[in-house]
Amino acid sequence: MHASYVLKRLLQIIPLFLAVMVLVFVLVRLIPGDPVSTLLGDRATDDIVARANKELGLDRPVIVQFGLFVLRMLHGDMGDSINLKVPVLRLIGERLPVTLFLTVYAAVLGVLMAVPLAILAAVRRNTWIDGLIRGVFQLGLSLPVFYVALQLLTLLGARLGWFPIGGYGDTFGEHLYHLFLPALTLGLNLAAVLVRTLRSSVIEVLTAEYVDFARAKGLPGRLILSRHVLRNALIGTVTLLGLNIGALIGGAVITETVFAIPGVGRLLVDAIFGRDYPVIQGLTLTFAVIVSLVFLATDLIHARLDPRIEHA
Amino acid sequence: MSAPEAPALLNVQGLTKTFAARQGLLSRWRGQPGKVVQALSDVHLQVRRGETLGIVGESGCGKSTLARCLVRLYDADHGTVRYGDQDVLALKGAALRGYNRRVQMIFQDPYSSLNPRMTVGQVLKEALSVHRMRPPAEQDARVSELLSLVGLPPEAARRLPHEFSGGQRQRIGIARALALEPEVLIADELVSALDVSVQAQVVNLLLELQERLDLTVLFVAHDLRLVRHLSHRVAVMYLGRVVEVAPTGAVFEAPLHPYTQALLAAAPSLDPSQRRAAPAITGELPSPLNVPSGCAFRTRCPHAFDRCATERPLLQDVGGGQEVACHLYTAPSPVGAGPQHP
Amino acid sequence: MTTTLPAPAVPAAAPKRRWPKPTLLIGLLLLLLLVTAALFPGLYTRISPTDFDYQAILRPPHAAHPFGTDNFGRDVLSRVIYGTRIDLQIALFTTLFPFIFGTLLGSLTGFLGRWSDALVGRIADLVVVFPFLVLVIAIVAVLGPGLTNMYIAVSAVGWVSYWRLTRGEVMAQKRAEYAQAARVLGYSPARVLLRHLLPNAVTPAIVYLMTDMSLGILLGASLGYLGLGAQPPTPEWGVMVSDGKNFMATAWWISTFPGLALTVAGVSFSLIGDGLADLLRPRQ
Amino acid sequence: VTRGGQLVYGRYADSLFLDPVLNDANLDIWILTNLYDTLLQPTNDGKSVQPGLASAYTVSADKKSMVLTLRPGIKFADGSAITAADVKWSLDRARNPDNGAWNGLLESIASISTQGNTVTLALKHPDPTLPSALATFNAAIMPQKLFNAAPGANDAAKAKAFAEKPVGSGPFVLSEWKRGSYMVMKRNPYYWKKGSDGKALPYLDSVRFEIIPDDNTRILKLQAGELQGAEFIPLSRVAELKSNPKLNMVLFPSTKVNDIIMNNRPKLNNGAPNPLGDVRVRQALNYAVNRDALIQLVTFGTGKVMKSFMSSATPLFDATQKGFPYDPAKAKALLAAAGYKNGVDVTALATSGSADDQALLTALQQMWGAVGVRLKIEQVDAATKTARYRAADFQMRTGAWTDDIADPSEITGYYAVSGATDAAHTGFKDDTIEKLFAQSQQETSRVKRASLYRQIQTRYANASPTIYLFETPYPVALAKNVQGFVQIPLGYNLFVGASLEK
Amino acid sequence: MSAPVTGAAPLLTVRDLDVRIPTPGGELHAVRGVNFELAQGEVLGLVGESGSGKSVTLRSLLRLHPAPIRVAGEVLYQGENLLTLPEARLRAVRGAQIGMIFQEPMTALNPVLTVGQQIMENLLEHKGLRGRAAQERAAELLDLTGIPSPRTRLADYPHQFSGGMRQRAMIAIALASEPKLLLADEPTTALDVTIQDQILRLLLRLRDEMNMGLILVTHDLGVVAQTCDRVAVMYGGRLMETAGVRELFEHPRHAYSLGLIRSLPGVGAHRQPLRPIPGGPPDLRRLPDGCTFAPRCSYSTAACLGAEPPLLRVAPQHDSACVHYDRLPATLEVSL
Ligand SMILES: Nc1ncnc2c1ncn2[C@@H]1O[C@H](COP(=O)(O)OP(=O)(O)OP(=O)(O)O)[C@@H](O)[C@H]1O
Ligand SMILES: Nc1ncnc2c1ncn2[C@@H]1O[C@H](COP(=O)(O)OP(=O)(O)OP(=O)(O)O)[C@@H](O)[C@H]1O
Ligand SMILES: [Mg+2]
Ligand SMILES: [Mg+2]
Repeated sequence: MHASYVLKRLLQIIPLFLAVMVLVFVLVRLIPGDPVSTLLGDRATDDIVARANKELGLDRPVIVQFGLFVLRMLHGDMGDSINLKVPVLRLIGERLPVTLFLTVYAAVLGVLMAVPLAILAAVRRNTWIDGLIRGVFQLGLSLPVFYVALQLLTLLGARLGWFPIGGYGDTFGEHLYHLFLPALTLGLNLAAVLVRTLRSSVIEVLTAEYVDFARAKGLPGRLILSRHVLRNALIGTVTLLGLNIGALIGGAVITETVFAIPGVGRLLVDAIFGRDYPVIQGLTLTFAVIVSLVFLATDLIHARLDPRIEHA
Repeated sequence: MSAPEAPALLNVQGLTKTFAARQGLLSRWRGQPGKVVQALSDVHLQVRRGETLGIVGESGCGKSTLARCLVRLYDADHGTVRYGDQDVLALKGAALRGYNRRVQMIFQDPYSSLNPRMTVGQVLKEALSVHRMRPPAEQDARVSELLSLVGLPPEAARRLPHEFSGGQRQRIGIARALALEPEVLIADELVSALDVSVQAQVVNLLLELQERLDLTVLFVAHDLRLVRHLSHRVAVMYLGRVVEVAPTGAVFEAPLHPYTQALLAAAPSLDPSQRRAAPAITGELPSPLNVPSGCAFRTRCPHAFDRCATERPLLQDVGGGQEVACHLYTAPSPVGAGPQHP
Repeated sequence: MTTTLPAPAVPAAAPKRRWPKPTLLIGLLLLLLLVTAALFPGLYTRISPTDFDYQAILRPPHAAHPFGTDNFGRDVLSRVIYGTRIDLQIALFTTLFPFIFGTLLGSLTGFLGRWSDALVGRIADLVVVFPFLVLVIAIVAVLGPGLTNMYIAVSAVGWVSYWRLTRGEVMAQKRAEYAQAARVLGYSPARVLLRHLLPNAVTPAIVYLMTDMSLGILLGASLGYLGLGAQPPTPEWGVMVSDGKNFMATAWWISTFPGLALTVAGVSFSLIGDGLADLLRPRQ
Repeated sequence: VTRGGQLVYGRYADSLFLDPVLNDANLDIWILTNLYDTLLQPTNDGKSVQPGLASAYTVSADKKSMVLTLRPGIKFADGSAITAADVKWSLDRARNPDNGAWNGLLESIASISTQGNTVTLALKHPDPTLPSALATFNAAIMPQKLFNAAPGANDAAKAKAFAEKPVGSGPFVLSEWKRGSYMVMKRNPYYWKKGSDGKALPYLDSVRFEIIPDDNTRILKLQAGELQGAEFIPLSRVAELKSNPKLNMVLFPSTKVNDIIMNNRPKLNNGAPNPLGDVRVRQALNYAVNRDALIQLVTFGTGKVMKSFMSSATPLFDATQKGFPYDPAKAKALLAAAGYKNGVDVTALATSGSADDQALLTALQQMWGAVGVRLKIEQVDAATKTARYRAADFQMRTGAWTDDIADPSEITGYYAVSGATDAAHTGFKDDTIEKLFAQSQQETSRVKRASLYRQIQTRYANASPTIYLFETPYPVALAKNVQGFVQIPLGYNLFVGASLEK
Repeated sequence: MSAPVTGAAPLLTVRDLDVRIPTPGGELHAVRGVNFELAQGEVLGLVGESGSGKSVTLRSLLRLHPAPIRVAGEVLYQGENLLTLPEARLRAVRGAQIGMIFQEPMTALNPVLTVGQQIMENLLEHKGLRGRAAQERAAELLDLTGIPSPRTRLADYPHQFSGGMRQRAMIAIALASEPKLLLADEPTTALDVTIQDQILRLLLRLRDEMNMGLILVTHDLGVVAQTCDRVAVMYGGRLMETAGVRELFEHPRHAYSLGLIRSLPGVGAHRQPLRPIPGGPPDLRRLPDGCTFAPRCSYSTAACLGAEPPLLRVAPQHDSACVHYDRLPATLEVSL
């Protein structure tokens, strides 16, 4: 892949960000309620609120605030959290890795579940195995995330004690262990989406002529599946996966709450409820960056998998 | 085998059509000039009233593009098309619809050329009512009439396209075009997708309709045998250019252009005792993104010489209504390498 | 007019009707059940879904309350049944507007192409770089919690999928010969688009609509979990599951039955979706 | 008592800003008391004070100065000595009107002087609340040198930096803090206090706070033994956890009251006439509440009927207050007298998604419905609710209060006195109450003060600016082996005497 | 034209091949009792209208049909019945002994693997070649099929090839294992006549060089005339006639073969009506009694309606399933 193509795509993200910034800035200020009185609570007197607003510069005209916001963003400064009193960048720096870890973990688990099962379902299509696989995932798709999360937590966590309940841990191994249930929850959801499409694309690929050609060449079945069927079936799945990363990050909002994971999802919900403007702005921008990068990566991987797509 | 001598009904002059090639983003980013597909390049052609003009050539040579430009599905880049005294390429709105009513197209693919969700009756009636061909009360009768015209029973009106075989669908497509009572039918690969036996049925229908309705037909195909059977005159295209136009007999019995000769030679003969050992022509069609300079055929031409690379041969009348675009037939004559007739 | 040609018989005198698969029938039956429950909840229960009964708090399922009672002594069965109305409404309203708007816009920009397509494409980019739930939460926060605002939020975001699907399909259908034929037949662009392209391009959107309906209900549940969805005492399944989570250990019935209802609705939509995909696919 | 070990405690949310003076929320306050010591301390029943860093204090005869004697040998958690200068600096900082929301508590101090290990507070006027104020979190003694050594250009920046790694003289010192995830406090080896067994406190080596917002998850984690304590157990699960033999479900008495705050102004913000401007309507609403039923429904039997606007755990609560017995007939009569024979419409703001609000208001809907009051519930999120409350753009709302200081003046100043908050934004103002309150603020005789507060409470009850509902405890579930942990009525979590027994 | 090696045991013998395909609308009897033999080095053309069962027949030879499709009969290759061979042994025949190429090179080549990879996987599987040796051999094979600069072309993906080159690449892949028999399902239908001409000639040359048997499925009688030694005409899942290619064109002994030839344009006079076979092919789910062609046949009599006429030897090297084989006229002179 050409570096300049990547560069170009990265440059394309910039105007998008400007739009995102304006949108978010306007959006958060449209939310009724203000950060200071929310933070100070019902009891604070008007003077105290006014003083705090002044300290935070929230008494200035909105357009000035926006100017300052953009100016600071250009210096890579997202401001300080109104509620937590620490730089937003630091907060994101601390919590984003957790969410990313969770998201990637969930994606990996989802794919690990979806791919073999989708292939199995496709190869054994219209048998009871197929029905079972599709039924189980259908179930996963029609139950709310927090419900599945709580059930997994109760069963695998509390009742059987196989996994810790919530938390994140300190080492990589601990992360893997602690985040297993939340990642499984999210992964199940993702897998449900993937299985559906992957199954039908495997079925489609299985009837493709090049698969017959491969069989006519006398290649062993496993090789045909892995080399010819899977690679082609995965092409569309990669795009779907990319599109679903956004959904995964969104799903993390709920999952992180249930599993007490200190990620950005929870941070965002708290920030919205607490009207913590800088955090909301910083996080949404970060999400926009991540999702854009994921889309870019998806395109690149897609192009890798599918030589028919040429970018350069 | 003589074509009816009649004035040109459709007169195509210098028609050129390019498509922007799907270009890599990177090269666009670098500001490299976009590549273009030369689908039609300076095409001159006359279609005479009442005749069947066959158009042949290898895949990608621009046959469909020409057909589509004529019915204004594509907007040509340059050139003129005159229909009687109308400037076809300048038509708009009602005038264009009026033109399309007179000049209809029938399509190749029996599967995708009919809206899968409309019954045959709806398809035909829609054409009738949009163009107010018949008052609503008479439309049903006209639908049956059209169906019987193409050899289908009236019940067919209630059916959906998928209930018909390929040949029958092509009949429906023809009926749809005929609903507008056109003068000119442009048939793009009308029977290519059909089996020979069914193909013959549709060809017979076309012959009969042409006779009965006094239609002018532009018959685009790559089956040489079929074109020979049907056409009064034949135009041979190569890489967006017309390289030879002549009465059918001349093209098949005394082809002048080396490409026409090669094409004819490559078509498999039905006589098992006439087998050639060597291929009629070697090499592949050059990419339309990169059409050779001068004569486009020179890269595969056994007779190519210097001038072919530098100068583009123009279509010239060599007598007997036969036109050819080849330096072999234009003065100054080269080293004497005359054309070889098969 | 007669013809000298041998008239070939029209094949298969009885048109081969493709019967809906049993799965579609099951899906429709389930939906029918849900719809009657939504329209005539009185058919299934006589108890009010919101009346408290301090005397019967947290009763396990028994004859008087087949699904038990919740922490306010409300009848869970009745709440599940009345919840049908809300949840079907959620399913419909979270998808209907995005569907209509997205499909129309998609067919229009897919048909017109060029700048209109590019413009809408940019807007869509802007919408999709936000994780869906995040954007919906933000919008609901702006507008205030509650179902109506949830519909508005979902509509503001959800149209993109339909736009994508329909746009792509229209662009593909545009190339089909029947669409070109329609143009050559001199039909107006509006007719080509609405009568020919749209009916053929809308199938994926309709199929997606079914999946989206269950996603809509789930979204409602997620927002309910965060306190932004249906507001109490409205009986809504997602919120009921969420409210019942505190009682999972002691009163499993509070969240299990609405959870089951969610599943039934989800399965029904999905079966119908698969069935429709099959049924609506034009036969060739 | 067993020494050592780590107690893991599940909190529903993380602290925000661990500065005694500049913090805003209970999330900070309830933890700060473990990190910082005050000169005096509230007793565990939250009703009086005991010596802290000051071993003794004396008030001058004219009641206009106070002398505190520092305990000898006291040290900050870094081992440096606590000096009188630190005390002066800390109290000056805490009473600076520019600093934070709590400086008003120390408003009566005119100046501070030090001599050796004594600190003298000169007062502007006699202040009966001062001992309690000195036992309140914001009067914590901070190390002046360390604070000034913190990075930052000005005090605000230094405060931010210092609050990240605070060093105080409380029983514990913060050793690790991963925001939103966990916080670890280690035992302060220099802590001065001895336990009942005469040994140095605290017993625990460390306390680890895990942040677990979801109630269920917190409980599951406790049940799985990953936590030894969890706060804010939903009241609906108290009974269940009480019957769990591995757990000790404790309901710590609290000063928390739950009420309905009414807009008492004759007109609403939008200009519409407000029936709640009529005292008879407000009283009627109070009489029409079946508090016992509410306690069953909303608090699952754990609550207690409110008899006054303040909780029964607040000092000087008047035990003779009758409150409002459930009397729908009387309510009807009052409404009729007020001209609402045919009923009246009222709207209440509820916090969206709050199960308690929903339970409460829907129950009230039914109860009031019986006397002809039609209650409409308007759901808004907490931030909006606060904003509209502050703008007096409401008719009714759910409310709750917890004392921060062991004195009735705080809640009274907020609820009953017009002052800065317009009597909890109700718009209620009673000149007599204003006068009585002003008097009470300078009356140092406990008996006389009690009488003043009795009058205030009675007058308040008659005017009924709010609807009293019920008091609720702090529900904390602990593992069986946890001993000595208390959450005092002010909410402070005290780990100083906690231990993990075998 | 090289004559089939006579006397030697046939390379391939197909006996009573029968294929049933379950479909939602009923079972489809796609191939019904097909018998033929193929000698080494022989080119057999399999012709017939669309849907007559040509592809199904060809696929059955290599047992390529997936599960619900039932195949019965015998496909004897070197004395072994491929239809009952264990999967592992079958794989050693597939690709190695018998190669296969398809109609649409765009869909038959895996779009995500380079042409080189697709040749080399065959070389590895059947020739055990890997690494440089495999590269060399792959380039040789591309060269053999007439692809210019084969070494660099190995790294190209199928979409980077033109239609004709793809078809050559596919042939190269099939030839990698030097099969004794090549099955070609309409290998040139998607191509232009000029390229078709080149490909057919390539196949004939390879047949000559490698003494390979070739079954060529096509519905273009011109291709048959130019390429095949013998022809089998298929209709409604059965063989209607098999004959030497000249025999067939000069003296078709089945009404269907005759009809096919006569419906071709160019047989009659310019712009005169052609002579189509009326109607369309039969529905393989509901076959008529007797000769399946009878409903469309202008020679049909009551004799055609009883039992289905078997394929019988009617002349030397000439079998027909037509009751009226001896009443059929010779075809007219075929021109062009
Ligand atoms: N819509 C289009 N966009 C881009 N390129 C096109 C388009 N239509 C045709 N072309 C290109 O123009 C050239 C001529 O195509 P055209 O379809 O006219 O050929 P043709 O002679 O009809 O071929 P065929 O026999 O395969 O139908 C080809 O190179 C083709 O790829
Ligand atoms: N997998 C399948 N499932 C259902 N029907 C099939 C399948 N494969 C083939 N058929 C049917 O079997 C019959 C014979 O098909 P086959 O592909 O062998 O025809 P063909 O002679 O190769 O035709 P063509 O010239 O169109 O390739 C047809 O009616 C076809 O529809
Ligand atoms: Mg074409
Ligand atoms: Mg076939």
